[in-house]
Amino acid sequence: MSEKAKVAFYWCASCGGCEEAVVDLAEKILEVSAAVEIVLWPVALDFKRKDIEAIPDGGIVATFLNGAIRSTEQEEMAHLLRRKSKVMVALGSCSQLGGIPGLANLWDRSAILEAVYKGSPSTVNPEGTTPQTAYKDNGRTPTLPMLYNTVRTLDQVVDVDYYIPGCAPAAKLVLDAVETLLSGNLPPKGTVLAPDRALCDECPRRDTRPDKLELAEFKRPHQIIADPEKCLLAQGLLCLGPATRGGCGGLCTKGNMPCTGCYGPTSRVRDYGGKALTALASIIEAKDDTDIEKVLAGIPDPVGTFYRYSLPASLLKRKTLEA
Amino acid sequence: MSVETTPTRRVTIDPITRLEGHGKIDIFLDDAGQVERAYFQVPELRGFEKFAEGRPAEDMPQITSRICGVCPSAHHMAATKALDDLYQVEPPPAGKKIRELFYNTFMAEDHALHFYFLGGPDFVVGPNAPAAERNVLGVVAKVGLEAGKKVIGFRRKLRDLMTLVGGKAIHPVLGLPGGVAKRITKDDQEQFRRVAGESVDFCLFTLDLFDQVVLKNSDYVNLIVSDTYTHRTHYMGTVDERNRVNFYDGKLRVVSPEGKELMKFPQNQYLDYVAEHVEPWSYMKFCYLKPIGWKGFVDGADSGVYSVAPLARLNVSDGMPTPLAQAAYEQFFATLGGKPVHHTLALHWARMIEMLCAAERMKELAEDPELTDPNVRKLPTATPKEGIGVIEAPRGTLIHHYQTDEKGLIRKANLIVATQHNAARMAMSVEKAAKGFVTRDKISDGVLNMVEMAFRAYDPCLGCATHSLPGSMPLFVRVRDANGATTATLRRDNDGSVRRD
Amino acid sequence: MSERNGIVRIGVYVCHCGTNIAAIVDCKAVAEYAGGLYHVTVSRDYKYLCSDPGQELIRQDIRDHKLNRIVVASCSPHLHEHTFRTAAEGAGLNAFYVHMVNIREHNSWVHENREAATKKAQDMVRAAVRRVVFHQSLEKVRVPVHPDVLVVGGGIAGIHAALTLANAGKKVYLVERQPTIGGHMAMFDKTFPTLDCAACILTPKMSSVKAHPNITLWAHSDVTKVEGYVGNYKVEVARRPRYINEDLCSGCLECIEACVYKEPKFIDEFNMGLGKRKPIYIPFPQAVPQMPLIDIDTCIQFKSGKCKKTCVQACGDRHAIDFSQKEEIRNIEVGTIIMATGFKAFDARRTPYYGYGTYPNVYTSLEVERLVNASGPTAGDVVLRDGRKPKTVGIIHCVGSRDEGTNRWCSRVCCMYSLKLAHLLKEHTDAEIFNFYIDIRTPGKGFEEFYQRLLSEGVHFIRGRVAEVTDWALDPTEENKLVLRVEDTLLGTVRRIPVDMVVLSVGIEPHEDAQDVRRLFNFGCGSEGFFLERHPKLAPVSTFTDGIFVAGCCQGPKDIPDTVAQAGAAAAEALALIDTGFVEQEPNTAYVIEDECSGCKTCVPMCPYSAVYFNADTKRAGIHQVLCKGCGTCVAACPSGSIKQHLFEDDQIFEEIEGVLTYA
Amino acid sequence: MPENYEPKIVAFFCNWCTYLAADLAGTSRMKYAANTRVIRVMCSGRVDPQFVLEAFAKGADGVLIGGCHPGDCHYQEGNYKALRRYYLLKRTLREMGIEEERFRLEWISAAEGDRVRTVVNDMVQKLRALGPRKMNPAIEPELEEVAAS
Repeated sequence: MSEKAKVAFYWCASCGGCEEAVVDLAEKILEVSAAVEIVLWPVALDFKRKDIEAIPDGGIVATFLNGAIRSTEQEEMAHLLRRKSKVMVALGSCSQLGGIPGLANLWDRSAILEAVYKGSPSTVNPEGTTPQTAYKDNGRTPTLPMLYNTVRTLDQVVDVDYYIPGCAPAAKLVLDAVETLLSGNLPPKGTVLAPDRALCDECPRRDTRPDKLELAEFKRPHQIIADPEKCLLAQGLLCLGPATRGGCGGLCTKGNMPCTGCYGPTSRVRDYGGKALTALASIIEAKDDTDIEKVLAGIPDPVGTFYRYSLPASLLKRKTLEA
Repeated sequence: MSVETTPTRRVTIDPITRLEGHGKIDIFLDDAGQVERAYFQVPELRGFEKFAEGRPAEDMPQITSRICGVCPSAHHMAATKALDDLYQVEPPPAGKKIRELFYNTFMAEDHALHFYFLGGPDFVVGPNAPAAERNVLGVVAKVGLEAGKKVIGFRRKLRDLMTLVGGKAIHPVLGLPGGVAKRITKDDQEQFRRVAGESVDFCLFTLDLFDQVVLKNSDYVNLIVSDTYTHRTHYMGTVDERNRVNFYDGKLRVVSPEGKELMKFPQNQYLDYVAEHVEPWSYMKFCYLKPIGWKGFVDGADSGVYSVAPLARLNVSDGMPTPLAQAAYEQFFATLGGKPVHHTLALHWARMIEMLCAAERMKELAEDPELTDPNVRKLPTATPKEGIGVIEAPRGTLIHHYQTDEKGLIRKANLIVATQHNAARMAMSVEKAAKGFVTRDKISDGVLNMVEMAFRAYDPCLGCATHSLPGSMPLFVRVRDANGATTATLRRDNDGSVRRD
Repeated sequence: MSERNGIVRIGVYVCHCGTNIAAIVDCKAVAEYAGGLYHVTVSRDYKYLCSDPGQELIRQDIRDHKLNRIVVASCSPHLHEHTFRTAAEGAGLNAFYVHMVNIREHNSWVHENREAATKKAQDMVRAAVRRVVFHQSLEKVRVPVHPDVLVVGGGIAGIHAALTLANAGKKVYLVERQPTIGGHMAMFDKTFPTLDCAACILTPKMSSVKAHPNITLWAHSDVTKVEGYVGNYKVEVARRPRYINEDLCSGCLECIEACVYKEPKFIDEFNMGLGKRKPIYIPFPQAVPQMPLIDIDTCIQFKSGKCKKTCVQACGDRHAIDFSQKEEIRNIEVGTIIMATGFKAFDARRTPYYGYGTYPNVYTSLEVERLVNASGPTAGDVVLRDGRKPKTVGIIHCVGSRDEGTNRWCSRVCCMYSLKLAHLLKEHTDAEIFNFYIDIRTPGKGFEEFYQRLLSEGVHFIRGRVAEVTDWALDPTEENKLVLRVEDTLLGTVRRIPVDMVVLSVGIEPHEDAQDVRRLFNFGCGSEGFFLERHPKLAPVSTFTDGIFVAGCCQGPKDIPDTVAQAGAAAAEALALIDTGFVEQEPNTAYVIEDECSGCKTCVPMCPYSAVYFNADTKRAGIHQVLCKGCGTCVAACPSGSIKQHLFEDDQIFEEIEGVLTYA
Repeated sequence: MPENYEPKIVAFFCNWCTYLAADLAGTSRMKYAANTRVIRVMCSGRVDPQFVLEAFAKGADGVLIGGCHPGDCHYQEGNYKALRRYYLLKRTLREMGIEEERFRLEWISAAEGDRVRTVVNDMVQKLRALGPRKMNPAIEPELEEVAAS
């Protein structure tokens, strides 16, 4: 056992889909578990923080951490695991880019508590109670951890060596990553362990996109019956495949739905949203201001569309709020 | 949620409160060393209700599925149904059938996951067996490698089918107002037909296994019917027009602790019947029956506390929609002394019966010739305003409720998930167990194990509960004396193992 | 980054430009500041960097300090980028390691606060220093220039340009839309201010065009397609059928004589409809090519097929007449193109208050040119449409010029030709002539003198814009007259002037299809539609499209001398290119990193020059380096960052952005 | 707002029009505010939305893009590409809490030196009125909350 390479899995603000991706290795999971010693996996195994601390710094070959950083606890665990691990791998969109929980960066903590505990129509809360980090209940003080105002990516908190993109990551990417790390010949630091070409390269519909595609209007998925063969962008749907890293094999487009960009940008791009935006805006037909505005009405939610998975990783990182 | 585990196990003792990350219990003792109060807490929140604001409604099925990676399909489908309501559009027959087929496939898969990977091991391998064996590999060892491979393979096949229809098994993309994004081809249908058949056999095999290992073991049965794990509360679940269990659609039915129908209402009237209560010591809100009101954490007919999930669904229904499941249903109530069954641990059995039901439904739908009709979607024409979608998630009733502007952008979203309906009852189970067994001088593993088992049976999805964290959370229990000093702590992890300090 | 780009050694040079910069920007402080920046080896300020010693200073530093990047903070790169690149090359450093910071035009000349200006200069220098680190060695792209030239338009401009080039031994294709060359000038009678006969000076040039061995003249033809780029244009020309075989026709014109129509009875375009012609005709006696053409709308053979074809008999065994002639497509390759497509006379119907088209005796200036012309419809005899000889004539200036309602601009020639027509009409009819003007503009050699001469000839000049022309008589003197109502702004009274004849001095407009034409050739147009020169002063006959030049009124209103001068200039520009034999292009082209490209095709429609293409075999995009003009639009569009641009790499621009914003 | 607040404007000027117009403003000795920092591009169509985002991320108070008038683009239609991106980016920025006045696209031909002056002065004056960019809420929780949890 102790001969085996130590590997750790941990989660922060995430949905657990990344773990499911690992479970989806199905039979292969037995091979993996045979090859490594998993020293930490809260979702699956018991562990003691003491045990992790007992491991000498760098004693863990690789930690796969999924989820964004949202609370004091998550940040502390990230630091501990970074210290103990030779290699830190950000697993999945939330950890790499902030993910959908990163949309919280359009507000601050108080706005979210307000919506959940006071704004909800089914909530009966006349006293306006909200959860307290330290609640005094005659002598007893049950506590809750503290949520940050801003969701951060893992590499905004600790040094990250590699990334596995996707919401959820393709099981195969996880498997390949594990094998790569065990193989010993590591790729350059900062590498995203997935193809570095945009999704179109893998999309069966690519050849149906006209060489010179210009759009008169954008369509929302519920407004048309999409042709199952033709390029979705050519049908006016907001497909972000051209701006999004491949690696999933085009699962969504095979499901006849446009790519929403969960694999994030390629290595050459600094701001995913900026490039996704240019991919669409550049091919609009309209020339005059009002016509252009009309076409753009077909993109009712730019930030939610272009930064759905990457707001915390974007150049602006979060919405600027009124002082 | 839980996944594969390795033979290595460690004792987890963790005195550091920052690691209370995933759900915890604070037990406070009085001067006499008796339990004064036990808090069952959920310590995180992501606030999807807020993220939803400003997003296009049609993106909700994909955005809300990120609430939970274990049951994304449940959120996806609830959101999709909410869109039907929002745009006042009914899917064409094939569209509806594809949704149901996909959903029942998911139900079977998820229930199997819980039984074999999460809750099951305790029973199959045995509660007192070494923790190292209380996991899926232990199950494999117990039932034999062949059967074990069958278990893992069965789940993979179902996931593959879900990918085939839904694009992705984790965070699917098939749901749109008025139907689904993609039709089913003859070849697809053929695959479904094949796997559906196998699934029914597999579910029967599983029920038989449960019968062999659990029901034939009087210790287990006594445990199940013991008072500790019994709460006389209301139950809620969705039933079809003949009051049979239906996961995808129907009316919501509430029965009293005596099993009498108390309420029956269309899903979109939930606001008149269900309300949420806020406690300052947990991020999770606690549901109760609005007409009765919040009377605190107490059971009985006068309390608004109720529960959902497999046991509740069986309790509120007059039967199962499929023959084999119906037979199992009858055996269930015959064995446990008639309806309603108040024994929390009976949830495991109820779950098996539902899994069989889902597999049978799959088979029916897979054989339906209409399934391959290319017309799978009706384009909406109405101006959106408000939409409510309700579905029976594996862990119970799931409610999505959206209000939008005329462009279909979300103004307000309200989400009530299975575990919230159960939250109050769970807190009671935990406190009851704690009060019943824990004292200053008597904090044994066994005792804490009892506490923990009361909790686990619900297969709670606290991730859903706070729209924050995944799967069924590890649980952290801490016992503090009158001065607030920690006298003992204990962790309960997803696989169900309990460790104490 | 220095590792990535080798050891970077930057030299920074801040120019005082005498006091031009130094008076506002503290050049010393800027140089000192730059000296402290990462990678900067040498930093100096100097009085005149563009001077020889200034350039030598840079060269010396490159040699002494092994500098491999140069930042020059001085004037606009449009002025001296070439200078400093050459200087660097002189010391063996690749020209493209040099970057300029504009601290004169963009700074010292537009700011007053020394502190703010100096701070701005420092920011800009810091940005440049960060930028040059990412510069790379580049080679200029050399493109050979095809020696043949295309001249579009056979007016005086086209004719002069064609002859100039042909005489210099270059092969020229002259394409004219009309059946004859000569353009508007051929319609004029005399030319101002010298009053020499237009035909006398034009027709010899016309015939030498036809005769010139180096000129291929294609009249009655249109340019239908233009592809390629400077030095290498591929042009398609459609030759419309005239139903006369050019090689067989001897130009004897007997066919016209012999036409079944004994008398001409169809509108004669050349004479502005004042005369008549036959279905088979020659536009005017001196037309070139000297050859008839058949108007199929009026020719009986074409209409009914039942004509005696007396023309064919007349032509006899030459068999030059060919009713079955079809349009012919010619494809040619040229290195340069001269646009000389001329202008359109303003349509007087757009000023209905002057009664053109309503009152027969209201004429346009061009019509009068034909009326007074000896070879015109009336053989120079000025008779009105009602047969009378005019005793009084009113000439209205600025019709369709200097007018918010029609065209804002001054057409430059109207004043002078109005004076000319006044003189000629007086000469032909001895009528009393009234000129109605806003201002008299005579900015040209001998122009003012000509104006004085007219005044002495007793022509009346009334300052004021004519309000309307009517035939309403208020008193007997106005009966059977056209009355011009005008405010005499000198007398300050409204006057009514009755006349027999009104002449509208119509202005100069771009052709209706000017926009289509410039798009066909792909160069710029001003908002009013005249072709846009590259620089109003320094490059008046160049366009922003290399290898395409403009001459004459297609670029803007002008008189014959200016037109001819421009034509010569355009020819000279073309010659310069041809004789150099090649053009050097700025190597700022975009390029695709094939291995990174996903083949999403977003870039393909970005390129107006079809430089970006999708390779169906490799499923990747590619860019033809010679076709790329370096705009970078495809680079900004590439969603996966797989297209890059020399001299404007993303990294370089990001460094500039961060450079100007870093507070230091 | 600080007494001596001077907004910083990153300006992307097309080489063929606005950059030349700025040169012309210089040769004509027109005076305008010293708040712009001009970055030369060959065409407004080269301006990648990332450049604008980077500028704002690095603390620019405003971003100005100068291109050729519609129909006059030196590369025929690059300015239209810029225009389309501008409108979408402007809306995106607005939703990210960046005021509209902070991001401008102007058509300024090589002949319009005076327009450079008026546009820059106008923008500087508007940005002064707006004041410095607002601060984001702190990532860190309030101290007592840390203590509590």
